[in-house]
Amino acid sequence: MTSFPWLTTIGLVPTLGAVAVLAAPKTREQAAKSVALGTSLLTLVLTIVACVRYDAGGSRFQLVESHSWIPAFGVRYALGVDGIALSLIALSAVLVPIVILASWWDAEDGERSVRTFFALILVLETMMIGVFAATDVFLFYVFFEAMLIPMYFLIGSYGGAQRSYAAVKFLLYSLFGGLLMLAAVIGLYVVGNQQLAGSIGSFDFQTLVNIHITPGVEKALFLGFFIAFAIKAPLWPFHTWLPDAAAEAPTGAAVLLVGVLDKVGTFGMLRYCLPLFPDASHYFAPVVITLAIIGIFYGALLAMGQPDLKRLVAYTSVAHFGFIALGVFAFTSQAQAGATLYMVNHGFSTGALFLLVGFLIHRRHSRLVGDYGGVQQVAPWLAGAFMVAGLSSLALPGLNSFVSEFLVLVGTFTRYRTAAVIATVGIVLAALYILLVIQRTMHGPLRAGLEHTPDLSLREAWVIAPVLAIIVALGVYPKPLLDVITPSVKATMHDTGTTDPAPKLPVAQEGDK
Amino acid sequence: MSAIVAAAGDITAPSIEYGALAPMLIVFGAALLGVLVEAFVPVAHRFAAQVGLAITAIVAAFVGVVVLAGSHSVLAEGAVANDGPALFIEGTVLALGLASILLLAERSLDAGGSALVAQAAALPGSAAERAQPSDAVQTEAFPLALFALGGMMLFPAANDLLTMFVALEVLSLPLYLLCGLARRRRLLSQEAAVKYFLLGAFSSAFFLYGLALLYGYAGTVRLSGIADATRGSTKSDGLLVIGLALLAVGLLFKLSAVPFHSWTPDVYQGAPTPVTAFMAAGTKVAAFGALLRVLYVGFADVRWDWRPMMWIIAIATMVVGAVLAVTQTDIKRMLAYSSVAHAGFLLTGVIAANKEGLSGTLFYLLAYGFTTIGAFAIVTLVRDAGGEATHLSRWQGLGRRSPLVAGAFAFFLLALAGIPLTSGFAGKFAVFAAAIKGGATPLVVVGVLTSAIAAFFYVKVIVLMFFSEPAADGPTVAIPSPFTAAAVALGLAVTVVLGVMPQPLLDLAQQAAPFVR
Amino acid sequence: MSPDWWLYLSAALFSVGAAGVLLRRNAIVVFMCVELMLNAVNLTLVTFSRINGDLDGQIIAFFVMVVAAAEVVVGLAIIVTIFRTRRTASLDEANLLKY
Amino acid sequence: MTSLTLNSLALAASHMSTAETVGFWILAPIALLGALGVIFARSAVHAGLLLGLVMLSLGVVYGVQDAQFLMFVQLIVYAGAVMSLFLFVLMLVGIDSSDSLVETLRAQRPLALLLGLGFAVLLVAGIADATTGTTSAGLEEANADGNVLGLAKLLFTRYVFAFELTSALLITAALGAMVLTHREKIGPKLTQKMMMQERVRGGRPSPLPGPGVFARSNAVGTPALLPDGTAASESVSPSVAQTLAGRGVESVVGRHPATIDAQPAPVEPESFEAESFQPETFEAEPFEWAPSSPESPPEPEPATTEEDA
Repeated sequence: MTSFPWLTTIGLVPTLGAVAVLAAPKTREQAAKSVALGTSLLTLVLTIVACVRYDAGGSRFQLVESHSWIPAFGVRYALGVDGIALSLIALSAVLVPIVILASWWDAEDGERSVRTFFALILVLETMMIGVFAATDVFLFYVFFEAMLIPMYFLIGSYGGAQRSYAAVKFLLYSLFGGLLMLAAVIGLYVVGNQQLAGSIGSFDFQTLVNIHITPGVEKALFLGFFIAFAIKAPLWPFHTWLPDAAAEAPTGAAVLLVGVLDKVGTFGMLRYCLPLFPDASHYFAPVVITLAIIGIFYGALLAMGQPDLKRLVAYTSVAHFGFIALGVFAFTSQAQAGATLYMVNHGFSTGALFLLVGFLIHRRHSRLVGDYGGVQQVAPWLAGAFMVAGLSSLALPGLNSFVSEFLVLVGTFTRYRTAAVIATVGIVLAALYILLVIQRTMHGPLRAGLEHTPDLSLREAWVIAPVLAIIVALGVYPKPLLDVITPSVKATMHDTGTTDPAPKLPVAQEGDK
Repeated sequence: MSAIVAAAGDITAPSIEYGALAPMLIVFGAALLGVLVEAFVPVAHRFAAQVGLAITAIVAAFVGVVVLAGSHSVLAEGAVANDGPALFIEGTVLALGLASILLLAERSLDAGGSALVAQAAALPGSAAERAQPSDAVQTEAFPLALFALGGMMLFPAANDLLTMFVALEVLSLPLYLLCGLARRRRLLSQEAAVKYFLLGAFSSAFFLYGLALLYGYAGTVRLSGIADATRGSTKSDGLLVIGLALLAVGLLFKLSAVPFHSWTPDVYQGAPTPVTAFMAAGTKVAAFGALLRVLYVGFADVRWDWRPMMWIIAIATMVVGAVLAVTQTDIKRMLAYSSVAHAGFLLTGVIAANKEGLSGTLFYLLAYGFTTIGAFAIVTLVRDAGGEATHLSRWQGLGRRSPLVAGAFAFFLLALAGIPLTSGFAGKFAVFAAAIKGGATPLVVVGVLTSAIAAFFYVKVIVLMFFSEPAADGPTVAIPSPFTAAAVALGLAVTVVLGVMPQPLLDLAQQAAPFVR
Repeated sequence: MSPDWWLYLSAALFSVGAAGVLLRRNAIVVFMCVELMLNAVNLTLVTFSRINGDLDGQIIAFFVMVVAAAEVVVGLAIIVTIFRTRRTASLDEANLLKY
Repeated sequence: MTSLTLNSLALAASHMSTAETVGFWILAPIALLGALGVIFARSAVHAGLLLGLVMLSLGVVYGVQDAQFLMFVQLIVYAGAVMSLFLFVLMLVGIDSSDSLVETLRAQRPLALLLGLGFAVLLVAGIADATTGTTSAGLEEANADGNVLGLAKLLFTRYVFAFELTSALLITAALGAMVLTHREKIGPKLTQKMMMQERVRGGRPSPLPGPGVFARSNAVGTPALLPDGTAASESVSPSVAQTLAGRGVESVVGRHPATIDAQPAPVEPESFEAESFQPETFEAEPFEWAPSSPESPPEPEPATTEEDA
């Protein structure tokens, strides 16, 4: 490929920015922040350009780059995006400048280096873009693991009171999953090596999709990958690190953690587990769907009883990831497209919730739901934004999540009816926990101590406005995004050797659930 | 009388290829010169002379290894193999030796001077010891280190078991002595020396008994001869199996595999840290080289006899090393147990018993050696009034005090944990891939699980350094002289480069792969 | 009766030496037991030399003696040093390094 | 040469000759009992002497087995030099350093014995399995030019590199022994005049009383008696007193506590410390050497001293 290396550039810019931020003298910290924001905006612009260059109807992987890296293992530095990866890269590129702006004063307690904080976020952006853009399984694994390190330091150094515990828990869970995946990656390599006689083996995604694996080995390898992704996603019962990590992480890091990093898990299931191990995926699908449904209810129920705002949002995410996993393993193009869309939507809606919760906590210095009440009276804009984000999270029609949730459930219904019906109940629970928290914090009598709560500042408004705009836009007109996603999902379906079941019931019938 | 003379005339002069043996001979020669330096150079100039001599010799020997690269022959009447793996390990050991000499040459960290004792013969706490000038150093350590280095070079290159045994002793005896030469905590250091010595002698007796039984089995101690004897033999395997098992005990002791690891934490903790670094890196590399040669050259055809046993040992080594490391509170002991765990990971590469296993193990050895030396070099930097502050609790909040040093240490730990983009990851990948290919998948699963356990204690230290509040009377980080700084930089550079760009070295290890028979 | 009997003797001596290393707590006696093991090895080598009909075994035994002599010097020097520091050579008291 | 006479002992064919069988049944029990004695003897010196016995009997075994050169090396180097070194060090360290009866690890002794026994059974079984029925080739051919010449041929051809290598070992050993025991003189050498001045100014120009003077015994541990009948503790070398105390022997000086309190500190000029092989050099060190944990705070001493002193 002689064309301009868009993906490398997009990935490299934040790292260069991080170096610049770190190199800034201690006295020019504010300037360093601006550099960080500028870098992330530049990345966003480049990503938009890349999106424009992407041809939704074109070949499966576009903007491809491929260079030999470690020939001894057959490892290549191979990047490329399909619709799924591109939309997630876009999600990261949009969220990072927002997070930087939102965290503008978060690292200012004087004890920790401000520059390091922003540099870590930028490095994290590089890793996130890399993990989505990699088309070499080894390269994917490298980014998958390396991504942990900046997040680990973000949580551990800048987090709340229990930060060190949360950071270690986060890292160990992820490392454990990652190491299992490493075993599977090596196994996949060896299997591929035996099949591709004459070459040194390969990690190229598209090559590996075409190899045939004996069923027993395939199941073992699937489990290696799947458990890593399930920990990352996080799927019940591998989720226990998430509430701790998300609650202790600084707001910005929490947004990126839940909004983007965890998507790597579901992305991996869709992009790697299914095409690489189609038979095993089918074999395990009932188990995964069961876990996903348990997750939907478990997350919802725990969110309802959760007194800690940040943990509450984290538990809602567990429920949402249940929906995404359900969609991925439903093996219909509708459900998978819905799941992909859900990943993007969840990034924005949960991101918005974390940001707003962060703003609230910044005002009251408490994470407890019980310390809030009647915020609407003193900060109507904040309350309004919270309302919109919350409604998006419960998938109100007209807002983004509705489209994706609907697609997931419809797609699941055509194959797994019972599961879809049960999952639908989860939506009711989602409505309950979101409305409950809005009622408790925003409405009712004003709590003592909240009298002088300021409304959204200009910076905060700038932070939250774009997110809310996107939430509404994707709810009203998701077509462009779906157009990008659907062909890629179809290609994935093709890899798994599955076709959509012929609809036996008119779609409209499920629509009125 | 005349008959004897006539008969003596029958002996044809042996041919010794001095050119091809040059790297080893340079190191041994420099060690001899070092002894002469002790005798003839005035005290004031001895230190500089020894350091200069050692560094020059190591660099010259390294050049020699580079020049010899690609040779594939048997030297000195069949005693020494001059093949790819031998030269690869010789080069590795020389580079690690250079880094260790640099650490030994450090004198500016401590008010007391070097890490080495001023006068080993002066009793601790006695008037005679107090009378020592503060810049005095037992400079004999340098020739001793060179002798050990020479032994480490020969150990994996020995083509018969007798030469291997003598090399084992040549590398061990100076290390026993060096262990006892710590400047501070001298009793601890001397106890480490006694323990290391007694257990080392014990294990070399096993090695010897194995050698004797194999001699009885094969009628020769040459590895190729043993290989010939095992091939198509109708003899009962009793001697062969017992002999190999006993031989393996001696080798496994040196590379601290469970259950022959009990000396490792004590000795690593008690020895002067530069010596610990030298042992942890150099001895392990050399011993694995020897193990590879013994198993791949002498016993390749009876691999079904030794693989089951090695499976058990590898699993035990990984599990015990990783689990016990978690409970340690001393940084040197923790690194010692981590080295035990790494011996287990390396053994998975040995068990693969294929070409990939050999090249992967060679790569891992080099990667691990430099990371370990770097980590121990940093341990020498963190000091308080009592010398090195090795208790883990003293490292609290080090990341705040001196982010650079703590960052470098964290990086070494991440490399030991096998995080991608570090050399440790590439090495682990290489040996695990070889092991799966060699049919040892369960072993790799155990390896991966223990890696997760191991990651726990590496991460624990990082947490301690970065996320804890520094203690008020915490240790200071000494400003290293260029010597230690160079050793740390070398470790860092190799760890990064091999993590990002492992290909050139993998190529080298692959080219080195076949052993000469 | 065949020369094997010498091999059994050496196996017995080696085992006794090994047991002694584990049994005794005095550093010097432990070291003596190691020497006993080396002597047993030498007996094996000499016997195998006769069984195999070549002198390699005797040469190896000779090397073992040379190496053992060097080892004895180093070992005793270390033991003397720690004794002077510690005034006892019992391994039990060498307990600063705990397992 | 002796080889002739010994060769006649061993008509080594596939089976032992009668003479060798007799030799076996004499030497093997001696060696085995000696070995068992080494590990069970309470006193280290007894263990050493028994080890010497094992070595001597093995030397004879070598002779029986056509290894004349090794026999002499064994007798001279091993049983002679090495064992003397052992005994010498034992004496230096203190002959009383018998094993403590305290077991640090419970059941270690039975376990060690069991392991040793099991190991022996394993070895014997393995060897028996492998060697029964094998015939011995004998060494007549190899020793045709004489044992020494045969060995020399091998030593200087096939094993020449290992032979050269042992020089490194021997140098290491010499260097190591020197490092650990030889102390370089720092400071000026004392002249006779200086020593004389020191003695006169030291408060006691006259020689110390000899032990045993007017006492009931003339042992070195028995203090001299002063005219008033009390013991002169300074007449007993502090090293002797300390050694006895270290062995748990009730100090002879200790019988006269009243006089001890009155005693001036024994004059022990530092400058008289000569080579380390003189007992005084180390015995004169304070015996307050309680094992302390390595974490104990360092004493305020110069930088070169160790922390746990």
